[in-house]
Amino acid sequence: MKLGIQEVINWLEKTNEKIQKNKEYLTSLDQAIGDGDHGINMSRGFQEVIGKITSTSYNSLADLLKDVAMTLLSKVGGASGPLYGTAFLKMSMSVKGKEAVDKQALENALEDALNGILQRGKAQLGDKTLVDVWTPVVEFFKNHKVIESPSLEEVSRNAMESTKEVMAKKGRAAYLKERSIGHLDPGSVSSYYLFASLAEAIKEGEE
Amino acid sequence: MKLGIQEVINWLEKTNEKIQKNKEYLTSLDQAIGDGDHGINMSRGFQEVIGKITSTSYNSLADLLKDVAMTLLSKVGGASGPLYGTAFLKMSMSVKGKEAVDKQALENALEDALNGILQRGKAQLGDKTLVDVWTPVVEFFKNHKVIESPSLEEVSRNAMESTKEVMAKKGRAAYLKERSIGHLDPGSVSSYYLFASLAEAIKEGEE
Amino acid sequence: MKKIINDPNLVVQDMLKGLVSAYPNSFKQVPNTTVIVRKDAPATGKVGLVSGGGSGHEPAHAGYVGKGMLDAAVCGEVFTSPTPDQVYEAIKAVDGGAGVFLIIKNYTGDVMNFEMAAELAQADGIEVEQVIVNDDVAVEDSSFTTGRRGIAGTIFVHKIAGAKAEAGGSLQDVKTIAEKVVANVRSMGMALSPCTVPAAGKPSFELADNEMEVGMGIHGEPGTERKAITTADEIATELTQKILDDMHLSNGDEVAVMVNGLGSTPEMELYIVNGKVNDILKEKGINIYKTFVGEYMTSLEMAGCSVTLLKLDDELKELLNAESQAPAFRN
Amino acid sequence: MKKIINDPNLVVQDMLKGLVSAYPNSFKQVPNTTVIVRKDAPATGKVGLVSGGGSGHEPAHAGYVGKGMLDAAVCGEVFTSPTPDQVYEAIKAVDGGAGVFLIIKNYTGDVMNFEMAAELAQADGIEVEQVIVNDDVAVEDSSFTTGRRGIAGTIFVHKIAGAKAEAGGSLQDVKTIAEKVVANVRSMGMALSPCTVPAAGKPSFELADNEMEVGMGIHGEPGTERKAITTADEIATELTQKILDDMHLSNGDEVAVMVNGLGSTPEMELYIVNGKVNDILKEKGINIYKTFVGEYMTSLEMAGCSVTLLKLDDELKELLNAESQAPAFRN
Ligand SMILES: Nc1ncnc2c1ncn2[C@@H]1O[C@H](COP(=O)(O)OP(=O)(O)O)[C@@H](O)[C@H]1O
Ligand SMILES: Nc1ncnc2c1ncn2[C@@H]1O[C@H](COP(=O)(O)OP(=O)(O)O)[C@@H](O)[C@H]1O
Ligand SMILES: [Mg+2]
Ligand SMILES: [Mg+2]
Ligand SMILES: [Mg+2]
Ligand SMILES: [Mg+2]
Repeated sequence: MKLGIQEVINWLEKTNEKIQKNKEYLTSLDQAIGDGDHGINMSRGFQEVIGKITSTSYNSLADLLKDVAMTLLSKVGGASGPLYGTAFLKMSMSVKGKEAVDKQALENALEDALNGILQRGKAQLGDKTLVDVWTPVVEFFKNHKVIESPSLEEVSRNAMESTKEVMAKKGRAAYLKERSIGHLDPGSVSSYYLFASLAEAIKEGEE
Repeated sequence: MKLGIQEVINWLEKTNEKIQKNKEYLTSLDQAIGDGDHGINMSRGFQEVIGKITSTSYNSLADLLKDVAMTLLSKVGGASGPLYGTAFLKMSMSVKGKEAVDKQALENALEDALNGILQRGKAQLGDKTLVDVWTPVVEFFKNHKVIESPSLEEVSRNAMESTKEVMAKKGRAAYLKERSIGHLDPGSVSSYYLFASLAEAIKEGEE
Repeated sequence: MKKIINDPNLVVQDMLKGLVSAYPNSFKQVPNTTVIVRKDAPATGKVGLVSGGGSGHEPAHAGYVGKGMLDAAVCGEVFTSPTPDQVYEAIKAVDGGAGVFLIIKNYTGDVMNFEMAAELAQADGIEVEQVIVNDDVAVEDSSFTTGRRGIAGTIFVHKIAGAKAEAGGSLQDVKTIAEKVVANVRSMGMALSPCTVPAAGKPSFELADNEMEVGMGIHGEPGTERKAITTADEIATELTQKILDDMHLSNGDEVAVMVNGLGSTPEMELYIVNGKVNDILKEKGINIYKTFVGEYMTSLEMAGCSVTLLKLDDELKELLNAESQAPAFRN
Repeated sequence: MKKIINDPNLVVQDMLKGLVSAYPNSFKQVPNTTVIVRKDAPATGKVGLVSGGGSGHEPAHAGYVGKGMLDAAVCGEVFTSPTPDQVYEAIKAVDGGAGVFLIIKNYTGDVMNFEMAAELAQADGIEVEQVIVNDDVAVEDSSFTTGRRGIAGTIFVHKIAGAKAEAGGSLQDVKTIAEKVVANVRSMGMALSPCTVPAAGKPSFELADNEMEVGMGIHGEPGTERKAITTADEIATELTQKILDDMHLSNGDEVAVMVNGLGSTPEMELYIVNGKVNDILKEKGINIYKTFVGEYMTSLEMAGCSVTLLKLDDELKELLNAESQAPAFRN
């Protein structure tokens, strides 16, 4: 596996497509247990990301990921903005000096990103936040020598679906306590789109 | 024909019954071309009138009618309060010293009342106000030696119905201009209840 | 009907209780009436200012009672002009020997009830004068009909006449300045949704999801035109243009602007409208001296707004800027 | 969705334009941002106060910018906390050398975005302190979760910390007094109807005709309980009691009361609620020092209200009474 600048752009474009297509779905998930802006926030942010990275030429992966981070930070807002922003900022730092990432470098970058999310948001696994998707994905990378795209997609999908039956302890949904059970966590769904897209980008990169 | 204190109380009680029964109807007429309070206003006012006159004993018709006037003035509000209040005040003044009214005295009282309404409200016949009911009723008294109850009811009903096809020039309905056409004038409907009840009271007084 | 109320027939009484307990140092209620007066009323030697009308327009009119504005507000039933006996009580309560001035919105009911009260007070020897506010350009100004309605522009009459009275103006001075405001103030409104009178229990009119009502009154009366809802910019343009057509303002004239919410329109939307009103006036070279954005004259929970323009001169500017201690208009 | 807007995605931008043009002598907008600052910012030697959050809560927070209250308000997208770069711009714009104080409502997003901005400013050598407001007793105060939300009680923090800064208080003084307000302020709200975020186009939740939502947030988040709608007196009792259960006020204590409308609740209803809140407090021997009834912290066009109690001492009273020139809080 090898992801260079083109492959990362492909990853982000796929993510953007899924987010734009599911903007209303994400918003309706957030209306059920949050404040109904997650789709709007992610759609605005990723649209800007694509605008930025497709109009800039990059020599380094770190620069690309830093632009993604800064765009998300300054355009998404809410809780998800600083979290996704921090995640990409950590990834950018993690890949500094590299022209492309192999499996190990990607694993390190994702782990750094997860740690950034945990530090920034102070959520724990099981709090019904996007941490519940990022954690098993990072685990999956750690436990497998080779990343099979379908498995990555499956792991992130299962993780996303698992947020339905738990009670929220962080984010707005936490105010609902028991009433948050039975609803998917919107941020976990957007994170699922991110990893499902990563799986596709990995697969296409190998073809 | 002779209306004494008992007969006038009977008249007012019948009026009150019709108003209470049609409170929502009057309000919905006023919602169509006014501000939707005519039923509420008339219902509140006449309820107080009945409370007042049934808990007081009267020696004079003028005192009875003055209490009706003052109660309507202080409880109805809006445009209809001062108009009905003025009407009963003028009737009270007109019957001063009388224990009962015959046809001529009633005719004089109603004419004085109409003049009071015209002075206070400055409306003209055809402006789509309760003047459009009071005017033909007073005319009817003037043109007939004997008042037949069914005819009185019919005259006032036709007059009330005639307000439907005219354009309002006074009252809130006037703001609607052409759009006021096709709706009954609420104050004309409450005035119709007053005269239909008068017709009944006259008939019962003769039985 | 969804409302935070107790008995729908007692909303005015309940409201007055909450109002007086909110401002115990500023307000008192004349016992057994629906009249709110300044705690220090009557102010000896000062012209007493009385306004009022149906309830449901809060903060109008009790919110404008205070030093520099009204001395009393008479609160009728919801959307129903108060009765003469109540207005009469208000006049008596604020008469400090210099006469009492009535600010009446031009509705048949208000005019008749206030005039009957004035007759009662005059019979007692109290000098009473009045002004009738008719700022709503939605309605044709014809002497054959009831004429124009009084809407949000009334607040400027309260403010300016109130400042004149506070400054020691005579009853005639107050009347003169009030008439000047009325001559120079114009408003126009629109609604996106109706309101429900508590005792009626159902909305005053119905509007489809894509419709708006232009030129409606502040009592749930239907407007002059019903049409498809447009953008904030188009709405602002339509309301402002209708006013300008009637006012003949020229390059260099100065105005006060009021963008008034009718009850349930978010302040955000009022500011959006204000942005466009501003553009239109600037483009015409009209100077905006002061802007008021907020809920000044409402219609229960109606959604919609009105725009008011007041043409100013030095005298009006000074009085507009004078101190006011009324809860709903602090200067 | 019926709204007086232009492009649903540009409502914040359009609002800011109308806001700045309404108060050209008091406000300026930091170019290319959604930051509103006092015209005279930065005030040399004065601690600069910055608050903000998602838009849709107007007059919060830009309406509280002015002498005696905030120096800047950062306006995020509707119900979405503003981004760190915007908050950073606000901090820089109001830094007069005495440090900058951030008033943050306790939402994960606000806390993270403001803290990232603080880190950026601190890297520039600007001293930054903050307080997190969490007055909403609907939510359990647990350290395992996000904790309580910040709602209408935030206005008292703006007012009192603003007065302290205006009086020349140091950054630490301002922080100390702000924390004192937070420790002594509690709120609780309820809604009768949801609101619609313009860019979402549909209501945030649905309520049947006979239902109300108790303990909901100010962003259209569902509340803690949904039940049959009751009377104003019962609603006032429930909200007040929930606050009192958490506050331990005793006979003779003094409080400020705020009855806040969420957007489309007529002022009449707010006063009805206030009447009952007043009765409850009086019955318990709690003295009401000052009452605020109106729209202070809204949720677009949501129908409903919140009650806030602030326990006062002499220091808080003096600061509460100090001058304020903010458009939405004149003192
Ligand atoms: N403390 C946290 N740590 C990690 N993720 C969080 C945290 N708080 C919220 N989130 C995530 O953010 C998502 C909500 O994002 P969004 O709706 O854009 O922001 P907001 O909640 O401010 O409206 C939640 O679904 C959740 O996955
Ligand atoms: N100037 C007037 N002269 C005579 N009747 C009038 C006048 N104005 C209004 N009315 C009558 O009053 C009725 C409305 O009464 P009501 O609804 O109680 O008062 P308001 O119009 O103040 O709400 C109208 O239907 C009309 O018949
Ligand atoms: Mg959200
Ligand atoms: Mg009516
Ligand atoms: Mg009426
Ligand atoms: Mg949000």
